[in-house]
Amino acid sequence: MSQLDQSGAVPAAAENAAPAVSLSGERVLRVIVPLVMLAALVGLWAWYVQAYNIPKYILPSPALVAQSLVNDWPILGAALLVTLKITFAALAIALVGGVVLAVLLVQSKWIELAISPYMVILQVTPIVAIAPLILIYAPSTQVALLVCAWIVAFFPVLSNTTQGLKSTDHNLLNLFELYGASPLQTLFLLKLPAALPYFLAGLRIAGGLALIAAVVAEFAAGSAGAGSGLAFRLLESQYRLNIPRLFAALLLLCATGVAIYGATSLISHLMLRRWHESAIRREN
Amino acid sequence: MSQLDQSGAVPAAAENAAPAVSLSGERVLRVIVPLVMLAALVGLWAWYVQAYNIPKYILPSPALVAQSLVNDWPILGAALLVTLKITFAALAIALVGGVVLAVLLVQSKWIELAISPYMVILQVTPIVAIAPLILIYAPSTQVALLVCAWIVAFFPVLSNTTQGLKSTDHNLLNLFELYGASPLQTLFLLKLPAALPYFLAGLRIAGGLALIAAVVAEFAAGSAGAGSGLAFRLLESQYRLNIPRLFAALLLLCATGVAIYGATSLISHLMLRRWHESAIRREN
Amino acid sequence: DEVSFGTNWLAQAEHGGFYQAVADGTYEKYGLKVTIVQGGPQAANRALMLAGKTQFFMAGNLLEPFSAAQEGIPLVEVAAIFQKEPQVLIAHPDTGIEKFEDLAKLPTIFMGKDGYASYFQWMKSAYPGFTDEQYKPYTFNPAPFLADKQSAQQGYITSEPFEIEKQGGFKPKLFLLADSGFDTYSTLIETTQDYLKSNPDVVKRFVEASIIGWYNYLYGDNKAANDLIKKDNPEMTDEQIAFSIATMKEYGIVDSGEAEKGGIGCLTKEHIESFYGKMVKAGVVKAGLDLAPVYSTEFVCKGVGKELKK
Amino acid sequence: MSSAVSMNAVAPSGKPIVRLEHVSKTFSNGTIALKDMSLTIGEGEFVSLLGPSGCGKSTALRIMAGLGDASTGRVEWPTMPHDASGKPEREIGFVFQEPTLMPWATVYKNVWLPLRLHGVSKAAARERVMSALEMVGLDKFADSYPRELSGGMKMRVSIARALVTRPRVLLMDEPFAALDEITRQKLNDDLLRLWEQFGWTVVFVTHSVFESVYLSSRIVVMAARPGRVIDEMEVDAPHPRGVAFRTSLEYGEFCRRASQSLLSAIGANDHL
Amino acid sequence: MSSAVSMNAVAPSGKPIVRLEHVSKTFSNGTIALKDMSLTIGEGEFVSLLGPSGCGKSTALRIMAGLGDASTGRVEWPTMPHDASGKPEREIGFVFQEPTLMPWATVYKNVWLPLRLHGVSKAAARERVMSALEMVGLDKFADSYPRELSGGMKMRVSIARALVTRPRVLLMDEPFAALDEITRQKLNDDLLRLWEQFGWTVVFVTHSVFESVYLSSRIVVMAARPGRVIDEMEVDAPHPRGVAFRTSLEYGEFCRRASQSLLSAIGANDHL
Ligand SMILES: Nc1ncnc2c1ncn2[C@@H]1O[C@H](COP(=O)(O)OP(=O)(O)OP(=O)(O)O)[C@@H](O)[C@H]1O
Ligand SMILES: Nc1ncnc2c1ncn2[C@@H]1O[C@H](COP(=O)(O)OP(=O)(O)OP(=O)(O)O)[C@@H](O)[C@H]1O
Ligand SMILES: [Mg+2]
Ligand SMILES: [Mg+2]
Repeated sequence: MSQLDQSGAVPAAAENAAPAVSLSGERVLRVIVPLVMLAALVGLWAWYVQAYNIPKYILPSPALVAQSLVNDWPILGAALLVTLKITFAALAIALVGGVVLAVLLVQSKWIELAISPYMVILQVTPIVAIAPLILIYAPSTQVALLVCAWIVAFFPVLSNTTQGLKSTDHNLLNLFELYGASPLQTLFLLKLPAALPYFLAGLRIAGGLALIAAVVAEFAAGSAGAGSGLAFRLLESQYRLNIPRLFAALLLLCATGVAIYGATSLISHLMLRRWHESAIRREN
Repeated sequence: MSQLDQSGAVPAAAENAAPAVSLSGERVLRVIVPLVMLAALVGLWAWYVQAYNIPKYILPSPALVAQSLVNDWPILGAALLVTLKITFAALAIALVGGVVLAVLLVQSKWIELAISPYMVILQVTPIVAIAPLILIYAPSTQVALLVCAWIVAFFPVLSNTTQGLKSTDHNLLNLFELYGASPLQTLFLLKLPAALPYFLAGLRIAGGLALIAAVVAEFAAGSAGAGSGLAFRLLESQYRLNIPRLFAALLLLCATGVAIYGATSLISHLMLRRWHESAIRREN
Repeated sequence: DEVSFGTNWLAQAEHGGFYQAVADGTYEKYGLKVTIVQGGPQAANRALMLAGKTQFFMAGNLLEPFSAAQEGIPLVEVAAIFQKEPQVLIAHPDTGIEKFEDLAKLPTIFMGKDGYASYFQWMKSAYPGFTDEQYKPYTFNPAPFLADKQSAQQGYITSEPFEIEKQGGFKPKLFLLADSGFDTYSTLIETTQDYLKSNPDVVKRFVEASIIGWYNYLYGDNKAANDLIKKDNPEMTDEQIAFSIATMKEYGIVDSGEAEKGGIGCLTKEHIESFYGKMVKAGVVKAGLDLAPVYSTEFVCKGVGKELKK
Repeated sequence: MSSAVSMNAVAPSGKPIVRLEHVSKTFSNGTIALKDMSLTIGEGEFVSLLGPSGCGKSTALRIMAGLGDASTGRVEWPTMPHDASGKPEREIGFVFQEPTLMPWATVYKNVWLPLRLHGVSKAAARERVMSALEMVGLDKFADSYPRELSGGMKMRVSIARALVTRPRVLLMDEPFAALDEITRQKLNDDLLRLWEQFGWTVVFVTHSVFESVYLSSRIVVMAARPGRVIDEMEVDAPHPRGVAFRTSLEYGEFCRRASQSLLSAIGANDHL
Repeated sequence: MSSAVSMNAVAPSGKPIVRLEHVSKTFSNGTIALKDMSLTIGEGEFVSLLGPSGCGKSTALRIMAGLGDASTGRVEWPTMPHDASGKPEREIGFVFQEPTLMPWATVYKNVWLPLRLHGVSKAAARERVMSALEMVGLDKFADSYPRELSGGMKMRVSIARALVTRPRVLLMDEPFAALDEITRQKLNDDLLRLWEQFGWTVVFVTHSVFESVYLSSRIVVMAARPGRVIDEMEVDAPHPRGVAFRTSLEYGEFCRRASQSLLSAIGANDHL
């Protein structure tokens, strides 16, 4: 029956050589463009501080910040580690919590009507206002911290995943129904993959938000001293008027945020590149 | 040539009557289910406070909160108004800013590479750390407030709209290219409508976030005293241990959040109900 | 001259003297048109002063100028309105906490981050038994403290004790840090070194008018000032203001120690150096700082306005 | 596959396997897609639904399969086990009019799906998946993603997916419309062979009069506005059919009659 | 529409309007969809591309239209104005193999699209849109959304969209595959009539040998693996064609030859 397969799937090594080269050229550009942009911005910053003679306690020069970053690394590095731990814990529970809730909400219109207002309430309640309650009822500071972080970070995952789950192609739903798929099978084999592009957009939001969550949670419920994270160091520097260190801490926070964003974007690309419009090149 | 149109598009009044009734039955349920849920939760809360004899400075009873809401309405209502103003301003600029940036990012891979890290930086920078800078450079407190609010709320819109814009069907892109559509036409007639479901999920996140943004901005840059919003009232009640009022303020905040969510969901439904899988009933 | 003065919190009795000087025209008499810019949670009034948007700021305690000296920030303190910082630690009664040292026995102390970074470090060095494990963050809501008898919390002597007593229905134990050895000045008038250099005359007038304002507020008719406070902060009650003034007098917050001799606002080199020594010992600030630029005794301890005290 | 009853029943006889009784379908926008349609399909029959575009063939097929409820009327599967909601359980293969593939899954995984849903592991399914793919000529594309396939290839994957479970009943909605004539002819013959071999029941929507005559034991002609059955026609030529049948006079005559019927189905609306 | 040259040129002569020169297309996954394909289409011709499923017909058509660059080789539109990127400007109508409708727009708005992109307002476009819809028999469905249409109806909307601009060149990728034979025949006749009337150039991908013979002035047969042209055939029957032609011996002969060619196109890969 090979009579019916008519197309060559033979990888054409020779023809592929050219695009491969230009692809790696693209890779290089992918690194260079952001670096050039970064250099330009830092240059602008340095120039501004220099030209307008901005005192260092208002806006320190990049050099000063870099120096403070190096000098204070023992303190800041340790704080970064603490913050990172909370961030990833927050991200993990936000993802799990968000997806599980989304699955629940999509099960039925009634559950959605009954529960979603409370999700919104969780989202909009200022942490600082309910931190005392959390502190009172949480068994440990660690738990309180995670509860706070979760409250801050889960909503985008929930909202996006919900929209994604609902956007499943009706024809495919019919197909699954027809073949007697169980609800779980439909969920795992159909709805969740279909929701991936939405979920991944939510993930990119949640990545940064988890970092914010870690900071906010630390403000509201965290520990200080040796075990304290970047948030504490930040406030402390502000309090101590050590503005270069404040900016160094800020810089670390930003770099972490960008790294997380890069990682989530990469994950997103890897998961979609074989099939989703948003990640494949338009070839025809 | 009517010979070719073969299907009846005549609304069948009689046949439709039944579903219409069940639809309005559904409408009633749509109101009842959340109300029942609300009543249950408030009941639980009242019972818990009563049964475990929780002192009112830890968790006031619903009745107390309601009473405080009524008594303090002159103060809280005014504060709510202030917060609402900031919220809607924040939402508006977050939407506009997010969409415009998303459009920009999608224009080219290079712009995306160059700019998106800074968007992330804006997202993850703790407002409290850069509020002084904003206050120094913003021409007025009002502007500073809006800048803060924008920083908090724009990212979900940006991230989602970007993903949505990128998810445009390649075949339709081909079609537009073929008919010589200008980039602007492609944007307005194709990419933006295609991104709608994503954008609307982002909108639902941004709605709540704008409220948070208003609160955070008020903390960081807002004026206090007579012209202050809910955030300030909240902190102040906390500070004064007027916990019933704290909860009343919290309640207002939550109600506002739920109302905004309801409104954005409604908008979302209205914009998608004719064509998108997520909003239409599965009929075949 | 038009100047503005940024406070560190919402209008309250603790700012009374400044409002008094606005209300009764003392500033005007001194040729000043003063605008008071209220602070608030997370307000950035010091940054505004450093950026030249305001001229004076109300500093919380001496640690701030110490930091400024360390970081080379051109601040200068020109008067110390509060001789004692009104910071207290609050404990439940009947739990065996009788002396300040006893606080070390509690498993939990709710403190703000700045408290942790400053006086708690000093407590660890000055008294035995305090440990980092006791620290829990204070979110300006006393509920967690009220819920846990085995805890203490920080407070401002004029506000939290009042509320705790009202809500909790008991009279809490109060330990004024200043009386236990943490003897920083507080509510200092701060300006920038540049401003001081180019407008010494304005600074002098502002300081003296403020001092007179304080005397009048504490010992004279303060109704006009209180009305101004209530206008800026409608939440403020007469009851609270009266309580605050009484407490300030009872604990000698404003008018005690050096102020009794040199007048309100008095700050001295010896006092500052001695407190600096304690803080160095506690590891809160670096040793060997040159403190000379960050304070000036030029405008105070001259007995200005003492005659107004009754 | 086991309980097949008899071979190539040509007549509408045989025990009825599915029965539509006075089925109407009105969509929520008011379109009446079907009105009072009754149809009985016997076990082992090969029935074609023929009718103009938009007359409700797809709707009828979906309702038969239990997808989308009828507005009025009943659908019955007398001999099939039912689940709680009255839908026939398993043993149905369905080819949708559109390929309906999961874009995130390879061709292999798409075809494996119906087996997977019944708990067959990837390895255990290998032989059946590959032989189904081979039948439609796509065994070399097992690892491709749907977007890398041409229109006709996607449709063939969908056909392979319907065949992989060897279902007793096969509902196919224009499965071969996107295929060239040679491929189509081959698949026609394959389908007929399988039908005879396993005693399947097939309901087959097509636009092609020739195809319907070549394949079916019965042709049901539908008209639109509202969708209904206006003619039925038995094709009582013997099986197996082949080139001989396709070039016979008899075949031509059947085609002529079916075309006539179709024409009148369209004409039925002409005056509207 | 204005600069049409002449009527119904049957020969591959006429000034060339589009020329593929040694075009190859390799997709990024390594599939060679086209290899060294050369083809010249003259102004006023009606050329059918015939070939087995997956042989690269759609790919060739898209490359002709300037969608997706060729990996090697050149595409030229000698007589058409070009934009900066070398794509022929406007005046092309394209029917994709899939309906490719905007789901958020009504049928009317979908058909209006090409006019709208050239600045024609909704009201000004009304007459042309409605007459295009009438031609495909969907004028009553102007306010429906695509999801409310049957498969064939969607495809007809897509055809109406391609016709609404009355383009000089029409590229159609299996436009009638989803339509019943009567509708299809009617649209075939409509298309031929328009072609003659306006002197259009049509490139038409189809799976149906009969259709290609009935419509074309030339048939190009392609084979797969890699996609290439293996045969060309002129259908030098006079126009207008009608029932007479379709029942003529000549027609049968053309069909036989085309089928033969298609068969050999498939056979060309048989030994692989
Ligand atoms: N979801 C829907 N909402 C409203 N109307 C619908 C919907 N689906 C189908 N219809 C209408 O129902 C009628 C029958 O549609 P159906 O898809 O069954 O036609 P069909 O016979 O399969 O046509 P084709 O041969 O073109 O596929 C059509 O008029 C169509 O417009
Ligand atoms: N995006 C793509 N990526 C990789 N391969 C592709 C892609 N699109 C098409 N192909 C391959 O290119 C070949 C030709 O595809 P094309 O769509 O041109 O076929 P076709 O002749 O139109 O077939 P059909 O008649 O089935 O529509 C096929 O083998 C297909 O697998
Ligand atoms: Mg159909
Ligand atoms: Mg094709």
